[in-house]
Amino acid sequence: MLKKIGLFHIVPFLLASLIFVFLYHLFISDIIDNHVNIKPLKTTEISGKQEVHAGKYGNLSEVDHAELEFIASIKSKNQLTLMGSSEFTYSKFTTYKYLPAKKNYQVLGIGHAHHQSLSMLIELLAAHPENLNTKIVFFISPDWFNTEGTNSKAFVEYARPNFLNRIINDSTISLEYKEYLGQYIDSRLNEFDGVSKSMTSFMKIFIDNQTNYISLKKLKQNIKDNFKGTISKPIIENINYKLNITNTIKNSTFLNYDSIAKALQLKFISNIQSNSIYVNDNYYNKYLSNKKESILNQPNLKTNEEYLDFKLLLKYVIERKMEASFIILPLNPYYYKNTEVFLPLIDSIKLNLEKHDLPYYNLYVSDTLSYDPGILNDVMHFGDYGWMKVNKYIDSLYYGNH
Amino acid sequence: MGTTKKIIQNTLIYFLLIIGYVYLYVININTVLNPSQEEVVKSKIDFVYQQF
Amino acid sequence: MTLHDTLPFTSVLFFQYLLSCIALALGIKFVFKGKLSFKFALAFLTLAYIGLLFTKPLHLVGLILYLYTASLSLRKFYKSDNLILPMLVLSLPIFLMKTLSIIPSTTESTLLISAKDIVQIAGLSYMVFKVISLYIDERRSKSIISFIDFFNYTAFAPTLLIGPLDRFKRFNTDVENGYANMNLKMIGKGWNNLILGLLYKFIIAEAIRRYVLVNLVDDGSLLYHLSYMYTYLLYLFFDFAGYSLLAISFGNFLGINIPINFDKPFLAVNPKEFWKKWHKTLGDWLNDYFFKPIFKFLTSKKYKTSITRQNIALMLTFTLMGFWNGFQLHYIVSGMLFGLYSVIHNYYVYKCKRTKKDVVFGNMNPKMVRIISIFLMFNSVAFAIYIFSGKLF
Amino acid sequence: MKDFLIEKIDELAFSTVEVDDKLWASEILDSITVVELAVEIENEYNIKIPFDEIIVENFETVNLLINYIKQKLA
Repeated sequence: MLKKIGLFHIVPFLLASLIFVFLYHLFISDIIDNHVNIKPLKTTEISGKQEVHAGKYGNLSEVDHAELEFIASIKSKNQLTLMGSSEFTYSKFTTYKYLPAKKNYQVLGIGHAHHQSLSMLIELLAAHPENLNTKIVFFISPDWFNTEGTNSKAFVEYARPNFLNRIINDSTISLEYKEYLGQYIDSRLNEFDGVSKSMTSFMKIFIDNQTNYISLKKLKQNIKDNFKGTISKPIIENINYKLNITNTIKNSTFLNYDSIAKALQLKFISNIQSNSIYVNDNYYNKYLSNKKESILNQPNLKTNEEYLDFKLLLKYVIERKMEASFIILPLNPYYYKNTEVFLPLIDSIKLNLEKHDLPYYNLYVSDTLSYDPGILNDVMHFGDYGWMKVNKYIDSLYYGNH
Repeated sequence: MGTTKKIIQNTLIYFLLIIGYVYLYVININTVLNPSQEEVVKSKIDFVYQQF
Repeated sequence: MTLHDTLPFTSVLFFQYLLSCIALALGIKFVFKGKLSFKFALAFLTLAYIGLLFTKPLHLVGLILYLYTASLSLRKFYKSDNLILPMLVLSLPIFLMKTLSIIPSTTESTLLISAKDIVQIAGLSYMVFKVISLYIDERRSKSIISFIDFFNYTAFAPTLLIGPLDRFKRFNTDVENGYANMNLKMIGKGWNNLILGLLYKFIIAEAIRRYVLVNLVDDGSLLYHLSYMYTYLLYLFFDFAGYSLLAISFGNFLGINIPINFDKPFLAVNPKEFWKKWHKTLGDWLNDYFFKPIFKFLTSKKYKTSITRQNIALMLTFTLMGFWNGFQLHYIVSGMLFGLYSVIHNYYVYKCKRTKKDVVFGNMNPKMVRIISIFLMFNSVAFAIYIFSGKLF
Repeated sequence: MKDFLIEKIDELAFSTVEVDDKLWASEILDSITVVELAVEIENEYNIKIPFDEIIVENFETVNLLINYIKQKLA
């Protein structure tokens, strides 16, 4: 029996390994040597002048200067950066349009649907040298917590190559964040069309720190390390932004937020023909005519990926002493029949914020009685009335006006 | 005769297993061959942005 | 993170689970001298898989309980020889699952979503087929099958998802033999199957998928569709055959001889031979529990002529196979296409036997005939599998 | 009984067999002809053969088949 195993398995295995090693030295190492020349760490300088003081970018990949304007906005002490998701519409009452237009404040919004905690964290990490004390507002959609965290498509829209390079090369950023990103990339590896060197480096940090079991991944990493350092020690260029920050002059027009808001609310309600759940007709006919109600899944605060992302984001915000505030959006309780299942989550978020004296504006309600019609345009996105309430809050919080 | 054939067959299987494992799961051969390729990574997930 | 998210052979975790199973079983065999009976050890390990790793543990246990209760009650209260009712009762979960899965999502109500969630269980179709064969084979046996035997057979982790479809009698003989079957010979056999299975599924199939299949550019040209057709066939074969080999291999390690599922299918010369080489256990199942009863019924009733009866039964069998894969049009058409191949071949054989000469090839050199047959069969299969893939419609 | 079976097999499968020839392994019978043979036997001896008994174990040789039928008749 032993003879048989030796003959049919051990001998062939050794033979095969020999052939592999032989071929490797014959061809593969040459290919690697020829294609990879070890370069010293190179720093690319990106310089520019800040030009945008209002409006929003859906993501950071669709236009070239979005990346730059984002960093500038974080760097600027006079500009407020808003981070949110699908409530960032083109309405003229959105904060990033309304406050610049009426008060000449500098406000820039970043995000569209699926821009969630992890993406926000990555953007802020990429602006690590610029983000100390920055003024920033986060718009938290409860709906995020019914997703499986940030999806890979949204990830690549915000985790730009320059950003990832910058984070990996910045030794002042705590390894905890890098490891977390590595774990994210590792868990969704199948969803990416290839991996960049910086993504590989994040994964390596995550894998290297795994000590709990004999890991196949670790073994792989060791083999990789033997591949002449091409993968394991990638040459990732450093990115340095040289930005010229510009300012606008505020004007102090008095705005009666409440009366404008009230008018918008009445207009919204009177315009609805199709339903009595306070959803605008377009949206209702397009999405809800077949599905008149929905239920939410109660997020498990111990395992919910989005919640873990959010907690880490919060940790970083605190660590960098940002002048941050948080807007918690409601869900339309006429449509979502069990909005109360989100209360533990909302309470937990509130508690975390209060512990660190971070201001927040909670609009979440768990029943139809306390719901203020018109806050939302549909089932989860701010209407103009809702935006006006937010505008008032932000104006008083950051600019001291009432 | 059968023995030689079996040894050759198993050598081939082990060889393909080793080389396949290294190429498919250990290194990303595309990065080795084209290290200067664009750093932009795309997601394979096609996501329809709902509503907006 | 990966708990309740691990289907058989999809992640490292499953392999770790199987290795622990083998280690544990060997441990009980040698250290505790088999103090715990193999049957219970196996049930415990399977339960551990379902409880810790399977996607929907409660749903699966519910399904098994339903199938067990249904087959017991049928055995007790249903004495007729007509097996249509029992088969319908046992395959009710499949009907529910396949019907619900084709309801378009635009009309989804919360009720429908939860109904879908309840009946969509990975491995359900295979499980139901296993239980039908168990019920039919054992319905007249003297002793009633104990739940633990039933559970071990239906939920055996390596074959849970997509077969091979084992038979109860065969499976249980090995289980009864217990630790004695976990010998060097079986381990050697398992190892041979393991290396081949790993090569097929994780190297060849993965390389085809990664470097060919996903890189094909759909420009709508005939060339694209042809290359997709052949690539997909090869991919499907290596993936599926590799999966089957891995299942067989881990069965071997645990002392269970799971029947072989794929055996050089592309060398088949006709549909009949093809189904003995490609997904053999499903072919056998359909033959034993679907084709035979239908054909026997038609023959007893002397419905039309013999050849018509044969062809009707063949066509029905393969159409059923299509429906079994899913109620989507492409599955059904592909099943009917396979039926058509078998009908054509059957008619050809019938003609040859009748006239005592080869009506198509005449006196051609047998080697040549063989090559042509293999070529024809391969391409017909490629086309039917291409329809199956759902690429065309 | 033997003659009847051999004759029927000849009629259905177009080949003449001996009592101990392996009908299944040598592909003389297949799932089609074996069912047809079973129905012929049912009609001839007035017995019922459930489809799940039309299996190799009962039908592999003419001798086995004779045993099976006798058992059914008893």
